Amino acid sequence: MHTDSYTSALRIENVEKWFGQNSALEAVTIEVRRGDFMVLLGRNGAGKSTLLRVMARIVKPNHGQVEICGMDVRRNPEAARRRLGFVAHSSYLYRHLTARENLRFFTRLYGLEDQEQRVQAALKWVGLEASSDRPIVGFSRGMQQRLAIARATLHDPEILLLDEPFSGLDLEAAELLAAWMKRFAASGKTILMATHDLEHGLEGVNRWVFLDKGRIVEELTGAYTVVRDRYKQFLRERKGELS
Amino acid sequence: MTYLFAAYTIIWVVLFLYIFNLSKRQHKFHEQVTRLERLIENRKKS
Amino acid sequence: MNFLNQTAAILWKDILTEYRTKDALTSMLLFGLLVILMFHFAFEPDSLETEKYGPGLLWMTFVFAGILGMNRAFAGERENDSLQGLMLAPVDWGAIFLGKMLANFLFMLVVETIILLSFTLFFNFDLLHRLSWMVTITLLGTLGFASIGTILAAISMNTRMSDVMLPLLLLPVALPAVIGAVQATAAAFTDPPGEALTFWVKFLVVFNIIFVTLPLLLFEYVLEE
Amino acid sequence: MKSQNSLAILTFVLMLVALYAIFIYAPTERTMGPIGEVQRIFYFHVSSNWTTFLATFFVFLNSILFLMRGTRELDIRAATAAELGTIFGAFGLISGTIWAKPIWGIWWTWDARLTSFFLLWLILIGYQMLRRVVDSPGQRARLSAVFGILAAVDVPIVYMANRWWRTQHPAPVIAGGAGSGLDRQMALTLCITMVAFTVLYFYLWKLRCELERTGDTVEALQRRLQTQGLEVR
Repeated sequence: MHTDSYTSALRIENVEKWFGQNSALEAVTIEVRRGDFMVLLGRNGAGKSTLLRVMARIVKPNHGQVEICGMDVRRNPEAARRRLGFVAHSSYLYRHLTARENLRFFTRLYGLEDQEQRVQAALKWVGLEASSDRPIVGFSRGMQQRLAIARATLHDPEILLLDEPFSGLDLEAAELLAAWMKRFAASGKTILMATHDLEHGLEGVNRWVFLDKGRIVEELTGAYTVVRDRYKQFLRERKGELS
Repeated sequence: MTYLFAAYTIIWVVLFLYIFNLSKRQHKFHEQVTRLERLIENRKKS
Repeated sequence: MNFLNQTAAILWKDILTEYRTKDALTSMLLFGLLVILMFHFAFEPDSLETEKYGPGLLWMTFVFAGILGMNRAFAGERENDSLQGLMLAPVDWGAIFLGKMLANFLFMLVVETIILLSFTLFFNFDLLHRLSWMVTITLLGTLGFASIGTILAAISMNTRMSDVMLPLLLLPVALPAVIGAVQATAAAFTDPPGEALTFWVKFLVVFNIIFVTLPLLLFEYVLEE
Repeated sequence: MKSQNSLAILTFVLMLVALYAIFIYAPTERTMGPIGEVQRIFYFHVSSNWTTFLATFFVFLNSILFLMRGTRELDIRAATAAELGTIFGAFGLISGTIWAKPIWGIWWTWDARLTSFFLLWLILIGYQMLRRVVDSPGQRARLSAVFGILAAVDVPIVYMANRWWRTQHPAPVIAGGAGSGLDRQMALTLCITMVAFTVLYFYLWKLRCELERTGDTVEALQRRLQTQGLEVR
């Protein structure tokens, strides 16, 4: 395990991103310290998922500085990504491969040691041992998402980036994800989640950020209930406007 | 001789059509720019 | 070392998926055999003509079957956004290209061997005569084609009409490889192998060097958003 | 706008000089007998081919610069260079075929240089097709830059492959450039026409880039109005 000393898990400084003429992110500066559990709230198209993808360096910002665990993402994207676990709406899995083959592929891709044990442990943990040797094309959405979570934990990431992970999940998978997030946060690691559903996985969140039109509008650190009312008001203020 | 004439006329005609098309579009865009700027201007004032 | 592991992982994944579904292989093979049938009906070549047009017909079949394969090159990656999954991994994006390219290259070789055998069957092509040359030429020609095809498949994947765009972009750019391969095959089949044979094989080698390294360098710009 | 007008005048003057040189100054080709006059197409044919290569080179150059710096200006230059490449390519093909009919008796010969040039033209059209079918502007610029580089590197190889395949083209007259096989006056005329075409190319290129930039400003203004919730005609 590489527990190195870094205080700021994720730091981005006035990041700009345009897709052609319209701007997705405008002068965004955030610092997520180690152990923080931050949630990005905002309407669709406010720039939440673009922000996450800029951090994971699958989207190159037009301007700005991105650092993960103190490392500049531009200079060594691979080392930075090794520390990130990314769970999104889509599962990134290969339909025609079995659950075990999918996990084995990712352990090999990530160049991890003792691959078999990791795959076995991950399958056991998400409860997919029984159907680990059938192509996942037959899996339900919940089972696929559980496998996607297993995939994201194979390489013991320091930071968890979640992009609307709960959308389309059945109850069982949602509970598993929430439980895992809780344990992940409890172990002193960092989580950054973009969501607009206020029901799931929000215990232990210590920082809330509101995003609109690619800009950070407000940051709160209050209790969940306080934040929820403020967020509803935040949405009402922007009813009719283009996102 | 007709071949010589044909070759040059085709090229010159196409060239002039292209230049004419370019300047027409440029003019149209230019007009739009001024109109939009005026629109924004009096929006700001009111 | 890591780069090779990553490429091997992607290659292994593609081979396994193909082994399980056999989509690409069957469609490419079927298409190739249909093209041969078409040649037969279109030209009704007697033995003299097959001698002369054989190499051309052969490589035309390879090219068309190859384009079909290339169109499906990133189909697996499009489901479940798996391409983004690869990009998220701590992987040099060149390895993604090399893995996919070698997979396409392999599938084309499998189909080409079967087509080559059926060519000898249908047009009694005297293959064994020059087998070693034939193998080198096919390897070189297909590698260059697969390399350009893979990066152009990745490019046309983001367009609205990807299955039309790929051949449109691929055929002109990959033409020198086809010319080289056809000329080399023709030279290989003249009785004392024509002195053009070594020349065209060298041409193919140079072509491959350029058109494997260049896409490797450019591939990250194709993936980047 | 001043520099644009002076370029326009320069182009116009050079074109006139070129036309004068082609039709009056250059001697008639004696060896082709009565149809010697038609040889005068040669000047336009070679000049438009040259300009097409120039355009392709600029597509290549701007594509590389774009991948390094990523500014919209470079993307505009690459795209407009390709468009001009297709137009001058068409001129080259038209004049080539019209010239081939009287002297070789056929409209089109699959000769190495003509075929390679035709292929270059198809590649440029492919480039523009690619730009039209990619929706997001950022991706369109990047993907066409990558294809621009691949295609431009491919062009000389296509020429070499075709040439070694076989060639009928009167290579010494053309390949030798102005010097070999051309008498002094013809060579001078060719130079003048080439320079005139090059200047014409730069003039059109400037005009076309200007058009793209104004188009962008219109779009930007419309977007600003939209975000202020106004109806935009």
